[in-house]
Amino acid sequence: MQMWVYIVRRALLLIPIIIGVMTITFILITALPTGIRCVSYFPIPRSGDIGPTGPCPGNPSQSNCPNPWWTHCVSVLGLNTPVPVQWATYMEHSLTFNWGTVNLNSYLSQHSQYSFMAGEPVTTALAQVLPYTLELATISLLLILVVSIPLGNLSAANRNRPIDQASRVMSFSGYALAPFLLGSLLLMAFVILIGASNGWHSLTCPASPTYLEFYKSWPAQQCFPGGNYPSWISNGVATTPTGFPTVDAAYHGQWVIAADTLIRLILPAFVIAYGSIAGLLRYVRNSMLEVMNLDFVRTARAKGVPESVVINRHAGRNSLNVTITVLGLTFATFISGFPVTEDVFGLTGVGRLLALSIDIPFDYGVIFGSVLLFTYLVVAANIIVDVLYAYLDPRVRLG
Amino acid sequence: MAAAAPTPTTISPETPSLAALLPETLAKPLSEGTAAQPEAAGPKKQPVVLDVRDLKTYFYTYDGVVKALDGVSFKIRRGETVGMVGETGCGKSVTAFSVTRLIADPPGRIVGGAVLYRGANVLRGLEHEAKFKPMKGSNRVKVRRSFRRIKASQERMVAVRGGGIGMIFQEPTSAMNPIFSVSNQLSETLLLHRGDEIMDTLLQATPNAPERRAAFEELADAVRSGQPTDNVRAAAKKVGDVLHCPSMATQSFYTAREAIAAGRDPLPLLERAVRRLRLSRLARSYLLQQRRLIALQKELNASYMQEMRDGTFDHSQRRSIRRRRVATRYRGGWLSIRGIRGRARKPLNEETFWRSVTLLEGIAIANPVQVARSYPHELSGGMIQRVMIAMALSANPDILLADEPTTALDVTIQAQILELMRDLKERVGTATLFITHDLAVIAEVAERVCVMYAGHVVETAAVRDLFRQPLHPYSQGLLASIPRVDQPEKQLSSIKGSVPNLITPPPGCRFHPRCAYAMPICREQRPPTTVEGTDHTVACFLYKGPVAVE
Amino acid sequence: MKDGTSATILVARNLRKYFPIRGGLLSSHLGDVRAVDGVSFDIREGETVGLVGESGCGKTTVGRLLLRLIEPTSGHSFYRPPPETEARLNTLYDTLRPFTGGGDGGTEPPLTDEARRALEEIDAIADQYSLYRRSQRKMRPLRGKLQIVFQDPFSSLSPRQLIRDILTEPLAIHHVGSRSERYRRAEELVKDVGLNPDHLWRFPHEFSGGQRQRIGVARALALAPEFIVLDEPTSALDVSVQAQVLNLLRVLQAERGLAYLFISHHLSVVRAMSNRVLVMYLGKVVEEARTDELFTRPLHPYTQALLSAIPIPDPELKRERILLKGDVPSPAAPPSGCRFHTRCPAVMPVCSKVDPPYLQVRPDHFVACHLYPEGIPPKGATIPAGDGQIASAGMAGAEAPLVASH
Amino acid sequence: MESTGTTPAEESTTTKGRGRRPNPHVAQFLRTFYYLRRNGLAMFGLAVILILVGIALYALTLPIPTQSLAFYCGTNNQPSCVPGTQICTYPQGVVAPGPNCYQTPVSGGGVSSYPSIIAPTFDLAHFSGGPLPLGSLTVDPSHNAFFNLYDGLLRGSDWSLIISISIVLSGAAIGAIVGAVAGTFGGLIDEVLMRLVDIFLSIPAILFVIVIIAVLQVLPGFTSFDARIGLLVIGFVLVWWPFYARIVRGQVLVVREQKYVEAARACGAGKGRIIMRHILPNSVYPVFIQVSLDVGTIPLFVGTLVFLGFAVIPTTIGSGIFPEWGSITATSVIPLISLLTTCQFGQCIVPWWQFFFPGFALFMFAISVNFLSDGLRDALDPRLRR
Repeated sequence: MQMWVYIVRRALLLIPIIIGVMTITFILITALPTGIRCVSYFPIPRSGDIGPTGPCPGNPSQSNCPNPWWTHCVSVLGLNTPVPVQWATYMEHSLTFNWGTVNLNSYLSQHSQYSFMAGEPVTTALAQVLPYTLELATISLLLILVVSIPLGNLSAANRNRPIDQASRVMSFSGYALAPFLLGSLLLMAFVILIGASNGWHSLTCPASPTYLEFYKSWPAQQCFPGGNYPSWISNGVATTPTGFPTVDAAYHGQWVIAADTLIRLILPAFVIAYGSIAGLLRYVRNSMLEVMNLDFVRTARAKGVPESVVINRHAGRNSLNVTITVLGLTFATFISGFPVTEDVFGLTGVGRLLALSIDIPFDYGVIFGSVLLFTYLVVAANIIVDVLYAYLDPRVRLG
Repeated sequence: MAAAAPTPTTISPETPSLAALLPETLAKPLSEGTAAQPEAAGPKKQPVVLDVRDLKTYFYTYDGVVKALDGVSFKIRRGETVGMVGETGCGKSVTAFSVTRLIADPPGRIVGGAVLYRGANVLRGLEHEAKFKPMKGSNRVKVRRSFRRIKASQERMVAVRGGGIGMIFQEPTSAMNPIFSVSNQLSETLLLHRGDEIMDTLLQATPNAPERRAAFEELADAVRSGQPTDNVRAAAKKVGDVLHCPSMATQSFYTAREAIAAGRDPLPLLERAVRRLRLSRLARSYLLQQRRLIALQKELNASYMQEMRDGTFDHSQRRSIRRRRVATRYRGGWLSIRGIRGRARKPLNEETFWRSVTLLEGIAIANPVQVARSYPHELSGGMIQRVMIAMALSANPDILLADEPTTALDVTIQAQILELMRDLKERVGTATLFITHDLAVIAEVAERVCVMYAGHVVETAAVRDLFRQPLHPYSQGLLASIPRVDQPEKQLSSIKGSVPNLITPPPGCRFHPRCAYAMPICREQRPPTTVEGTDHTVACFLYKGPVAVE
Repeated sequence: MKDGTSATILVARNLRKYFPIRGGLLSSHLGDVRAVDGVSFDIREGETVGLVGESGCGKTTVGRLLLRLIEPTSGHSFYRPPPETEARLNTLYDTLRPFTGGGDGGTEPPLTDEARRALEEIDAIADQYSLYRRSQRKMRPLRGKLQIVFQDPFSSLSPRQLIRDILTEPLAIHHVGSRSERYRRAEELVKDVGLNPDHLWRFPHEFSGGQRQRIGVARALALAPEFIVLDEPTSALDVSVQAQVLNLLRVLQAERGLAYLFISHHLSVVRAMSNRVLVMYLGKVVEEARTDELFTRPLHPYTQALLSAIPIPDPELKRERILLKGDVPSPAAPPSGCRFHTRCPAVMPVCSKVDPPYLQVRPDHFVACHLYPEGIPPKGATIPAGDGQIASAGMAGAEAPLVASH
Repeated sequence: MESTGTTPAEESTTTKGRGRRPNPHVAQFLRTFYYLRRNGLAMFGLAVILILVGIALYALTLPIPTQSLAFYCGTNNQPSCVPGTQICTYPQGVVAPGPNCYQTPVSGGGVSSYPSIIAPTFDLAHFSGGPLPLGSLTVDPSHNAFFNLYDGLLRGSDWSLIISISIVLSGAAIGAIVGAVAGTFGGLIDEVLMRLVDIFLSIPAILFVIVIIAVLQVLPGFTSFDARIGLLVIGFVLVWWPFYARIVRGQVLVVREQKYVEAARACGAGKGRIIMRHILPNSVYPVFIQVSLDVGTIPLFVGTLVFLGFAVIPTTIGSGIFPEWGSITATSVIPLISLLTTCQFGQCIVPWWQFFFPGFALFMFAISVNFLSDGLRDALDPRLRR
C-alpha cells in the first residue's frame, strides 16, 4: 500500500469520529433546558429577562408577552423542529464555527483579563487564548520526548539496576500525582523556598492587572522589568503578528519579556508533562526490552556491532515506533491536564477558560466550545502520529 | 535465463565466485596460539580454529538453575564442517550462543570452561564476572553480577564476533532488522569488517583514467551485440580495473544492461555512474576520518585479542588508543552534523551499496539490485536466509556457526540453501558448526558430528562412522527413530520417555532413565569420554576405551 | 482403491477456498488468496490419506474445510453418500470436469445444457448429503464423528483448563452421560493414550510436547469419531518422541478402524503412515496415488523434485538432485496455466497457457501435468509419451533411494 | 507397545511432588502469589492497600459525628469570636497563638470566600483530636460546617474506595461485554462498536466527565448529595468503559485465533460457550490489571473535578457522610492557592498540613495500587515467568 493511500485512509477514518463527537455534544446539549441553551448561544438581552415571556412593549406591567430574544433563539436553533433537523442545524452551526457566545459568570468577570470577552462569540474567545495553550503544549511535549525516550532507553539498557529502579519509581509516582496536587506542591515549594527569600520569584509571582491585559498570564509588577510596559501594548491590545506571547515579545525585540514568559512556562509545562513522562517512560522501557530480545538485535551483535550502536540504531529505531504510537494514544490524557494546570498557575489558555467557566452559573457555551477544541487537538495529534509512524516503519509505508 | 525466470532466485552459471569478492579468506595466519593446542589427532590434520573445553552454561530462573550446558567439549578444525545434532533443549543453540557470548544475561550465565578461538580464550576473566550464592529453602541461586566486568568482556567480544566467528540463525524472517533495507544492513557489516579496504579503494580510485572511455565502449558493444554474459562481465570487470574500483564493475554491468534494455545510449549513463568516484573535499575528509577511526578500532581489537590470549594487556596503549579515538571524533565533530554528514557519506554509501549488490550476486540471486533495495518483509524466508549467509561470510570469518539454518524452510528451499552452503564452502572454505535436529541434513553437509543430549556431548565421530555404527545408545535410538523415505518397511522405533528437565537432571549419565542398557553405575556417576577408534569418542559406560585427553 | 469395498466417509469435490485480500483507499476487495482451488478426493473407512506439500500450499485449509471449521467458497464434501449416489456423483463430476478445470474463470468453456443439468442434480444431492448445506444444529452430531488434532501442541490446549475439563468438554457439549460418567470416560481416554489418571488434575503447561499431543489425540477420541484430520501432528515434536505418537496413532486406528487425513510436509513420515497420498501445490492437487506407487514412480515433476529434495540420513548415499528454481509463487497471484511451470525443470510452452487436466494415467494414479496428456492407457502399456523427457530426473528423484535401500 | 506407556522418565519430568494435589486451581493461585511475593514494591503496595481497607472498615464503625463538633471557636487568651458566626477577627498576617482560629479575608465571593487559615505551630496532639483541632477544614463558604481533618481522612476512606471501585467495576463490566462481542462476532458489529469506542476515547476523559456532569446536574433530581455522588459515578462510567472495551477486544482477537478455540468449535461448541468458557477466561487478565490500576486513579480524577469547582462533597456533616480523599485534598488546596496568590511573600503562613495529609493519603493509595498491579502484570505474564 502506498504511503499516501495509508494517510488518506487514516484521514477518512477521522470523519466519522468528528461527526460522532459532535453528535455526543449535541445529545448533551439537547438535554439542557431551553433557557440555558439560549443563554449559552445568544448574548443576554439588555432587559435581562431570559424567560419565554417578557414584559410587553405596550405596558410593562404585563409580563406575559412572548420574549423576542427567546423566540429568535428558538427559531435559530430550530428547537421546535424534529430532532434530526435540530441535529442537522447543530452540525451546521458547529461546522461553521458558530459555537455560541461567552456570557461571563461572576467568576470570570472578576478576572480582569477575561472581562473583555463578555458577549463575544465563543470561537473568537477561544482563538484568543488558544496560542497560549499551544505554546505550553509545545514546551511540555518537547519536555516529554526529551526526558522519557533517553531515560527509557537508559533504564532498559541496564535493567534492574539502580537507575532503572529509580525511573520505575518515578513513573509510578507520575501515575499517582494528580496535576492539581503536583502543581500546588511545586507552587508552594517555590513560593516558600524561593519566592519568599529573594527576588527570584518570577516563576510564581502574582499578577498585575495591566500587565495581564497583554499577557493574560501570570507575571506580576515586581517580576516585570521596571514595572512599566512595552510601548507596543495599547490598552490591552498588543500590536502582534501572532497570538503567541513569547513569539510576539521576541518579534518586538523584547527579549527580556520573552525570556520572562518562557520562565513562567517552565513549572506548568513540567507539571503537565510529568504524568505523560511517567506513562511513556514505562512504555519506552518495556518496548525497548522487548525489541532487545528480538532476533535481529542478536544478529546485529553477532555481526560485531558495538553495543552502543546496537541500542541506539537497531533497537532504538524499532522501539521508536511503539513510543510514537503510545504518545498518540495517551495524548487525550495529556490534554486533560491543561485545565487544572493552567488554573493552578493562573495561566491564560483554553484550559483556564474552561476551568473558570465551571462556576455557578455555568457558561455552557465556553464549556462545550473548549471541550470540542481540545477534542479536535487530540484528533489532529493522532493523525500526525499515524503519518510519523508510516514514515518510520517501511512495513507500513510499503504495505 | 535469469531474466526468463520470473521467480527471483536461480542458481545460474554466470554468477562470479565469492572468493573473488572475499580476497585472501584463508590467508589469515593462524596465530601462535594454535601451537598451544594439543594436536592429538595426528599431523595431517588441519589446525584447530575453535576449541571448546568443558563449557558450562546455566540459566538462573525462578524455578531453579537450568543446567543447559554441563561440560561440553569439542574442536573445530580449519575448513571442516562439524554437525551438532540433538533434540530440543539439549543445548545445541546454547552452545553456539555461549561461544559468541550472546546468551541473554540475565537469566543465562556461562559459569565455566574455555572457548579458545585461535588461542584466545573468549571467556577470559569469566570467574570475576559474577558471584553465586545459593538461597536456602529453594533450589534457586542468587547471582550478583559485576556489570562493569560484563560490559568489558562484551566490548572485547567485538573483536571476535562477525570477523572471527560469524553466525546464521534459525528464523530468517525475524533475523533481519525490519526497518533497514537489505543493502543497508549488508553495508553495515561491510563497513564493520572491510571498512579500511573500502575506504582505500574509494580514496585510490582513478575516475578520470583516460582509457575508461575505451572500456565503456567495449562494454556497451558487448551488451549491444548480445554476447554471452561472461564476456559482458569480463568487459565490465575491465571497467572496474581501469577505474581501480571493483564495485564499478558490477555497477557498470547493470547500468549498461538497463540502458540497452531501455534502448538508451549507455555511455553518458556510465559517465554519470563514474561521477560518484570523484570525491568532494568534504567526502574525502570524511573518509579519512572514518579510515582513521577504523584503524584505531583495529588496534583496539588487536589489544583485545591479546588480552584474551594471555590475560594481560598494555593499559597505557589502550588508553592512548581510546584517547586518540575521542580526539579524532572530536576533531571531525562537524562532519556528524546532519546535513553535512549526509553529503559527506554519499560516495561511501554508493560504494557499499554496489559492494552489497556484488555480494548478492555471489550467492546466486538473479536480480541483486532489486533485492538490495528491498526491505526484509518483502523477501521470502529462503531469500533472507541467503542474504544472512552472504552477510555472515562477507566478513570472512574463520568459523561460521549455523544455528538450524534450514529448519524454518521448506524441503525444496532447504535443498537450495544446503546446495548454496556446500558451494560457498568449496569456494570460501570457512569452518562451519552446523547445528540441527535433523540427522538427515547432518548426513548431507557434515564431516564430523557431535551428538548432544541434555547438555552433554555424548558422542563425536566422523559422519560415516556415526551412521554406520553409532556407539552411544542415544545415537542408536535417534538413528532408529528416523522415518526413512527410502525404507518404508522400516519399523519406527522410539526412545521411551522424553527429554529430562535440566533443573533437576538425572544423576550420573543423564540418559540413563531412557536408556535400554542402563546399569547401576549409570545412576551414580557420569561416564567419562572414551576414545573408540580413530577420532570417534563416546561418553558411555558400555565402552571401555582409553579416556580421551582434553 | 476406487473399487475398494470399504464405505466412503467423505467425498470432497471441487473444494475451493478463496480468502479475500482487502486494501487500497476504502479497503476494497483487491483479489483472492486461492488457498484451496478445486480439490477433489475421497476418504474411506479405516484408511489413511496423506496430504503433502510445502507451506502455503493449502494443506491445512483443506483439513479445516473437511471439518467445516471454515465455509468453502464453492464445492461440496458429501458425508457418507450411499454407493450408488457416489457412483452417480462421480459420473456427474466427470461430465463437469472440462468446465471446472482451471477454477480461474478464463479458460473454461461456457456450460452446455448437459453440464447444467449435471450441476442441478449435484445441487439436489448436495442438499441431502453435503456438509455445507447442513444447519448448525444438524451439523452438531457430525462434529463428534469428524475430529481434528492440531499441529502445535502448545496453543491447542487452553492454558486455564484442567486436562480433565479439556477432555470432558466435548462430552459435556454433546450431553453424554452424567458428570461422574464423563470423568470416568476421561480417565479411560487418558489411559488409552498412554498417560495415567493422575495427569487429569494438571494444567497443560505441566506437560512435555509429546504428552500434550497425546492429550490432543485423547480429546479428539472423546466422542468416538470415525474420521480424524491429523494436521502435522508430529512436526513440532522431536524425532525420538515423534515415533511414539505415530505408533499410538497407528494402534488407535487398528483398534477403532479410524480414518485419517494425515497432513504433513514431512514426506518420510507420510510414507510411513498413509495408504494413499495427495500431493498439493499452490492450492491444487497435482498428483494422487497409492503410497508405494507414488514414492517409487512419481510422475509429476513437482513430486519428483520434492522426493529428491528430501535429505536421506545416509552419508554414503550420494544422489544428484533436482533443484527447483526460486520460491513458491504467492497464492494471491498464481501463475497462469500450470501453476508449477515457473519452477518446473521440464517446462513446455503449453504449460504457461493451459491448466493441465487431472487424469488417471495409471491405475489409481492421478496426475495433472501436460507430460501425461492421455488418460489411463491399456493394460501393460508403457508410461505415456512425455515421460522420456524427464526420465533421468525421474530416475534421479525416485529410483535412487530404492537402489540405496537394496 | 512401549511407546504408549507412561515411563518413569515422563513422571519425573512432569510430576512436581507425587500424589493428587487437593485443588489445582488453588495451586495455580499459589504459584501466581509465589511470583508476586518476589516483587518487593508489589508487596509494599499490597500491605498499604490492606491497611487502607482496614482503616475504611474501622471508619464504618465510628459513630456519626454530631453538628456540635463543627461549632467551636476561640479558647482562653484569644480574642472572642462573634457568637454564632465562628469568625475570629485577626489583622492579616499575624500568627495566632491558639490552635483554633479562623479568619476570612475581607474581599467576599469567589475563591476568597473560603477561609484562609492562620496557623499556630504544628502539634500532633491538636491534630489527632480536640473539639476543633488544628487543620480543621470547612467545606462550604458559609462556615457552618467544619470538620476535623483526621476524622475526614478516616471517614473519607470508605467513600474513596466505594466510589472508585463501583466506577471501575461497572465500567469494566460494560467494556468487557462490548469488547468481547466486538471481537468475537467481528464484521460490521465490530466496526460500529470500535468506531464508537474511538469516538469516546478521542474526547479527553476529564473534560468529558466535566461536560456530562455539567449537563446532568442542571436536570431535576441531581441536587441532593447522594444524587451528586451518583452523578459522579455515572459520568465516570460513561467515560471509562471504552478503555476496557478496547483492551478486551484486542485480547479477544488474539485468543480467538488460538487452536483450542478451534478445537472447541470442532467439538460443536456454540458461540456462547466459546465466549464464556474459552475466550473470556483467557483474555480477562489485562483487564484485571487495568482495573486495579484505575482503582487508584479514580480518586485523583475526582479530586481534580472538585478542584475545578464541582461540589460533589457533602455540605451537611451531620449526615455522617464525609467527602472522600480527593475532595478533601482539593478543598484544602483551593484556599491555599488563593492564599499564595493574595498574601504578601513571607508574611503568610501556609497551612501545608491541610492538604499534605489527605494528599499524601491519596498519593500513597494510588502509588501502592500501581505497585501492586505492576507486580500482578509481571506475575501473570507467562513470558516473564519462564
